[in-house]
Amino acid sequence: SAATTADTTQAGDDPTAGGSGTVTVLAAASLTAPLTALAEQYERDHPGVTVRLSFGSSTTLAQQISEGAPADLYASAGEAPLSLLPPDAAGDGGRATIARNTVEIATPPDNPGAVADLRDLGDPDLDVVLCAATVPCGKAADDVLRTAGVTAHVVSREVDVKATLTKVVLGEADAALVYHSDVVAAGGDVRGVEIPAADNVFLTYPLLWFSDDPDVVGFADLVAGPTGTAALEAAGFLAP
Amino acid sequence: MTLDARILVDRGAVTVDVPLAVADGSVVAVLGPNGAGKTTALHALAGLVHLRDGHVRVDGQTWAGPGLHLDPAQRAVGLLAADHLLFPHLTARDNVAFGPRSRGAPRRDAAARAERELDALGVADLAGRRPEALSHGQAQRVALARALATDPRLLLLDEPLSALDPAVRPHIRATLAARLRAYDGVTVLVTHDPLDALTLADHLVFVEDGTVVQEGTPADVVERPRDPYVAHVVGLNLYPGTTTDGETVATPLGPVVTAGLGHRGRSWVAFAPSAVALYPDEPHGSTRNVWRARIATVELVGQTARIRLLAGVDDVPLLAEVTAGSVAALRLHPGTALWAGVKATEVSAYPS
Amino acid sequence: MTLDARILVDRGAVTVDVPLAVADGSVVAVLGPNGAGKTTALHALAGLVHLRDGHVRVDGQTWAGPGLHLDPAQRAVGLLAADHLLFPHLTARDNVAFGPRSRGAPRRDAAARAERELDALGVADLAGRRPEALSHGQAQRVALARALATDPRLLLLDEPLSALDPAVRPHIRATLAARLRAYDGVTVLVTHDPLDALTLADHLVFVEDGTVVQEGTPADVVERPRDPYVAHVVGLNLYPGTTTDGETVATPLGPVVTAGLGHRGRSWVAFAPSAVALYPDEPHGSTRNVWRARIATVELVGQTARIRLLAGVDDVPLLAEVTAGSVAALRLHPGTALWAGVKATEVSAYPS
Amino acid sequence: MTAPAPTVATPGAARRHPGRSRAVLLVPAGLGVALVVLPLLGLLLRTDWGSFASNLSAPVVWPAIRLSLVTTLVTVALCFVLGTPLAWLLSRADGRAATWLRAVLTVPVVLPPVVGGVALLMAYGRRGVVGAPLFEAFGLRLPFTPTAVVLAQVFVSLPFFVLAVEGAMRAVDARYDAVAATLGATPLRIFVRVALPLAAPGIASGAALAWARALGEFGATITFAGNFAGSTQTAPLAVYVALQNDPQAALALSIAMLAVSLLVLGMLRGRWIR
Amino acid sequence: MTAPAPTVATPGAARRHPGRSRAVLLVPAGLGVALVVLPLLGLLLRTDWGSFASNLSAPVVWPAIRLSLVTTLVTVALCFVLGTPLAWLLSRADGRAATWLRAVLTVPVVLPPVVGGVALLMAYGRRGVVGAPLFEAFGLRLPFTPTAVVLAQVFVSLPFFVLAVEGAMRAVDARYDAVAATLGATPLRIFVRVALPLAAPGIASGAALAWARALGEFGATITFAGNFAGSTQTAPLAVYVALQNDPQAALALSIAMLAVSLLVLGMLRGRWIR
Ligand SMILES: Nc1ncnc2c1ncn2[C@@H]1O[C@H](COP(=O)(O)OP(=O)(O)OP(=O)(O)O)[C@@H](O)[C@H]1O
Ligand SMILES: Nc1ncnc2c1ncn2[C@@H]1O[C@H](COP(=O)(O)OP(=O)(O)OP(=O)(O)O)[C@@H](O)[C@H]1O
Ligand SMILES: [Mg+2]
Ligand SMILES: [Mg+2]
Repeated sequence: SAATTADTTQAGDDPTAGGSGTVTVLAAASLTAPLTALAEQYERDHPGVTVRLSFGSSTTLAQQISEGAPADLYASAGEAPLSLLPPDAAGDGGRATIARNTVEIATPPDNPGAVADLRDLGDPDLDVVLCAATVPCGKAADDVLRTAGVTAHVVSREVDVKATLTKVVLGEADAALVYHSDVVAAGGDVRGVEIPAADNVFLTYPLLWFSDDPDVVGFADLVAGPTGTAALEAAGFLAP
Repeated sequence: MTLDARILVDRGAVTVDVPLAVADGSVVAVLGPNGAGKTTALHALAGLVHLRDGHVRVDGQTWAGPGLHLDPAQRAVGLLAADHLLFPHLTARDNVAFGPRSRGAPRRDAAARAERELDALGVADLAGRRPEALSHGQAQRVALARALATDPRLLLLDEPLSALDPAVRPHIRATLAARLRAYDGVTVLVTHDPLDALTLADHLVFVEDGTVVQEGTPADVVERPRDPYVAHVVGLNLYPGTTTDGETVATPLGPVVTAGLGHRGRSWVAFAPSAVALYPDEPHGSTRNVWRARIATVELVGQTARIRLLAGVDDVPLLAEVTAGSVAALRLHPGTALWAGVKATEVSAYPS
Repeated sequence: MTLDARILVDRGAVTVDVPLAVADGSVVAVLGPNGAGKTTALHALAGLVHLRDGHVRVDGQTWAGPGLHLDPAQRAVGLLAADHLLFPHLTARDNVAFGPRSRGAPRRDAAARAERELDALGVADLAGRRPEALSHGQAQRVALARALATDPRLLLLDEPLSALDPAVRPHIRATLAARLRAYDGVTVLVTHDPLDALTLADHLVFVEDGTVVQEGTPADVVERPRDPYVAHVVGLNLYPGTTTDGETVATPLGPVVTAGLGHRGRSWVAFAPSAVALYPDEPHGSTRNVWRARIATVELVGQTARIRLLAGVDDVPLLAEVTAGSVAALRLHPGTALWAGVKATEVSAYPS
Repeated sequence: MTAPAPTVATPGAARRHPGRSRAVLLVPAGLGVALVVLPLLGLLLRTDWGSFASNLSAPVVWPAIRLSLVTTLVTVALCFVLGTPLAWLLSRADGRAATWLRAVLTVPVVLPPVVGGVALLMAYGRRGVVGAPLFEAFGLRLPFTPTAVVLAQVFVSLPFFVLAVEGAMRAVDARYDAVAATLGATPLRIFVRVALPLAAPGIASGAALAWARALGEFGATITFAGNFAGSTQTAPLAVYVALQNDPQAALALSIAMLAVSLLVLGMLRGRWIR
Repeated sequence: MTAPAPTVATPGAARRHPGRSRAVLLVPAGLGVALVVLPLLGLLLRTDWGSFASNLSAPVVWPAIRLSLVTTLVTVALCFVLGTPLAWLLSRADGRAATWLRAVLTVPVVLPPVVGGVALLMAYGRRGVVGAPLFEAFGLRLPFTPTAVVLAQVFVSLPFFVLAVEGAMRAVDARYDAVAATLGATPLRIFVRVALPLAAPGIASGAALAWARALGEFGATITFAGNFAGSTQTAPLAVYVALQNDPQAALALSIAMLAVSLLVLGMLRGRWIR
């Protein structure tokens, strides 16, 4: 288990303990479904090992790590939050890219605005919501729109993807730019309208681990390996 | 404007059951020992307490009855509660003006009215003060002014003069008497002071343990008390007894010879404390009623002394009033054994 | 155990300035008109009000003085406030036991003590009730029990008997008198009732407008009032005047012939209301002091009547006391013009 | 009636340990203060004061703070207008209905803020229970407008206001109501002239609490009103957005918010709220 | 003293419009209730009741609710122990210091919860002002433990508790303190035997408010304590996680939370809190 944490006397329930058989993973909220499944699989395959997962905003997680949070692995949405990590965070660990994501237009299931492609977002009768410019999905949306030369009729810049998606799910907005994986996760609540690869941009999901503990490396290998890629693809992510 | 009520309220151990029938412009005084139910009756009239049974009718209009209970605001009563309850955030003037304003008077009229009411009770100079800056007696006068300022159809006063100093009390009492005489509503007054009751009321109601023990005009009550508490309040010695000859009544004190009462059977015997004469030795004169007695307490009140005695074979309480001078002359002090006498002509007796 | 205090407090328009020096086991009664500063003085002794100047020393120990103010809890006083302030969440028993418990008594002792105190004041049967279920007079007795239960070094009673009914009042007064006699602390008693003051106190202090106008033993005060308010309270007619011959004193009422006073200059003239005789026509007898008078009010109190007159050329107030019978016989009612007379032997005069 | 035997007096017993007794209270009170103050201190210590001024001069900062001040002011006013009568009626009601109403009013406090925002959308959104008819009849749309910000803030603050004021009004002696009623005052007059002034300190406290809660409101606002600089981006939203890529800027903005609220509360409390 | 001339009586004037006057109060009160209740109704109407039960049977649900109940209970107990003495001292203090202390205590309410979490990390984190010495001396680490959940909840709830209780205690007539003092009671005894029982209804309300606030707490918890299922994932955090890929499950969980809190508050209020 985690060699970065000093004491090994505690075990069991306490996720802060670096006790034998516990792997602590801090991961971006959008990875909830695939990582939960992978963790269960790893625990099944390695009896006695517990994988503890904490999902949150990538930036918050990075901040927690820099404040001394006990983390063995960190999976972020995008590269930007990594800048918040302390320079020495990587320690004895390593890093891999586990997935990519691509931007997609989400509309309510009945698509009341009859959105067919990016150019429709400029229609002043349509209400479009995007993520805030400071979060990865907002940056990506801005890039996509700039590339396509479209000035969308934006009514709100939401603080995260879920808030953006909620507006579409509840019919407040006619369209939003979100990630493909979010459209997949929302199931039948939204309809996705794909954006041609030429106009599109990609977000990468780096995975960092901070120790050379066999279980930590083992779990990292599982996630970065073919099983992980398959699980992530099932959740709507693209292979790295 | 008449009040016709029967107040039936349960109060823990006590059940208050007081019928009241009062005619236009009359003042009824309700008296009785602590815990008798006087305040309860008043609050029931005001609508602050719900009746278990009975009714309250004013001018033929029913305020409370079976299944009916008008709220205080719908009753047009003026209530002076025993703990005066002045609004702490309003000045004395605004407290008094609150009633007229609530009943629709313009601001200036209400303020003028308040000033007049306060002036009549001698507290005009306190008009601008908050209740917290008033003394006990001052607050009581302001509260009285507030109750009077609404011209209510039913004015309810709970011990309105209890905190006043003895010098100002007669003035306030006289002012209040004049107001109540000029007023055509009904006033119900609760008091412990017989002087208030006798001066202000047309009718007295004595309540004990929730029930009426005697009622009548002040003159009637003063002359013929029919209850030990009433006798105490009006300042008479009172004993129950029976007579077979219409002249001598057998009482707990012993046989009492009276001026004659033309009645046989159960009777009351009453005489004033000032009619009781005290003798160091057994007297042999015209006084027909003489008992052995022992002094329990001596109270000097100004120029007179009130002597509480235990008299007769059974140590029955007896009150005597003598001059302060005789206390010294006869060396009266607790424990002294002596003789007490009352002339037959001073004793009044009447059927019970 | 002695109290030595000079209380100097500003209260809006009134500056209270009352010196008090009381010896072991004594009871001082403070009397005075509403708003005189009695309650203020009491609260200053308890530590609820800060002194502007002066001091409070008990047994040589300073409780308050320049730059010093002990909190109430540090003073070992027992206070009965005018609005009794029983703890609403505690039963009568627990209210009374609160003091002993606070001073370290075991629970059972405190409860037993409370029962005894309540019993002594005739409210033992109410021990289990909350204050909200007590009548006014019952609550006052419980509050008195609570103040007595702490055995304080300084017992402060603000109108302790004002809400009691007239029948129970003498008993409570006697009980209190016995308690205070047995007690070696100092008691300061504020009251409006002269009977309370005369029965309970060794020393009377009359306060008016914040300052002491007269003080002395009850006998001294009753005999020689030196202030109109004091005279009113002890029930005497009092007039200031000057004499040049030591016999006749020139007063606002007119010249008053006295029994002689061996003094020249400013004097007081006093006589009892019962010494005033009323005549429908000008009397020509031995009575040397006779004035024209007009009746202002007539008050019947039990068997006697109190007649307030305006007498002399300047309509000076004069109080007369006659029997109820003479009211009818002389047809006395407000407005009646008549003559009032006082025998010179009934008039006492003394230097002012 | 028997005179109770005087028991042994224990003069001075009261003076035993007033100091120690006070300490028993001071220790937990001090701990409570520390618990709240230490994190604030931590915030101050870790702030990069060098770049503080430049962080505060970012173009989004002032519009956000202005919007926050305006909307929270409106929110407090609405809380007062809607909440005070409600609190009064509750304080004088005793039935089971009042009990449950009180509980229902507490529920928005429990709701995780984001869920609160979703609930608001479901009620007042374009397809909401109330919002759909409004939109169809008048073309009126609440989300993404400053009105929505106010609505979200009222939704989260009103319960605090009502519950605080209800407590204060219940503490007002009901006998004053009764006296006012016997003097002929209508319920409205009793409310305005008796209950309001007597509960004034409690109302002021409740308003301070509601204002603070509205000022810090984040989750319901972002979900219901969106986040558009200048029209719906309040200070907490600006903080959150900044937190995503420049934590120091976010800290600076938070500290500015705290300073503003501390000043407002300190000054108002000193003067009116006590 | 002159007797005032009797003015014309206006009998029955009081009876003019008691009904209309009450309506003037009922309308805003009703609006206030509607504002709070409509969104809750919206939530209920839009919930997929078909899958409600299955949504609630997810394995994370019960541990989350249990953790929420346990930690909020501890939080309320801590609020009571630390907050009541603090509220009492504040309610009896009058100086400028008390004024500012009151304002400082209101500040955590203003802080956006996520920033509150950051502040907590900065104070009690391994590198925090208090946390660092604690860690070095005892190897004690607070963040990411159930203790941290409680700490975060106390940080956000204590201000509400203290301010509500202070209001209630200020409403307790100070003359009762004085009477108790003259009877020889020490400050501690006055607090325990007089102030506490007399302020009991206010304390109960404050506790209900603090409990509700703690139960809904999200931002500070996820930042300071993390989001570990079973040890720091409280119900609102579970709602957040569910929201990521199954909004209906999130709604179901929220409604379960509301039902639990409504029941607890309704029952307790009916019995003790009024
Ligand atoms: N809420 C209550 N619950 C139970 N008993 C009560 C309640 N209120 C009053 N009582 C009792 O009812 C009786 C009547 O009380 P009330 O206040 O009417 O007496 P009162 O005649 O006004 O006495 P006082 O002269 O002392 O003011 C008393 O014995 C009192 O103890
Ligand atoms: N807080 C205050 N501010 C200003 N004036 C006050 C304040 N409290 C009392 N007073 C005034 O001080 C004077 C003394 O009040 P105090 O209560 O001591 O009178 P008292 O002698 O007890 O009268 P009472 O017999 O009516 O109880 C009164 O004139 C009163 O109006
Ligand atoms: Mg009474
Ligand atoms: Mg007084």
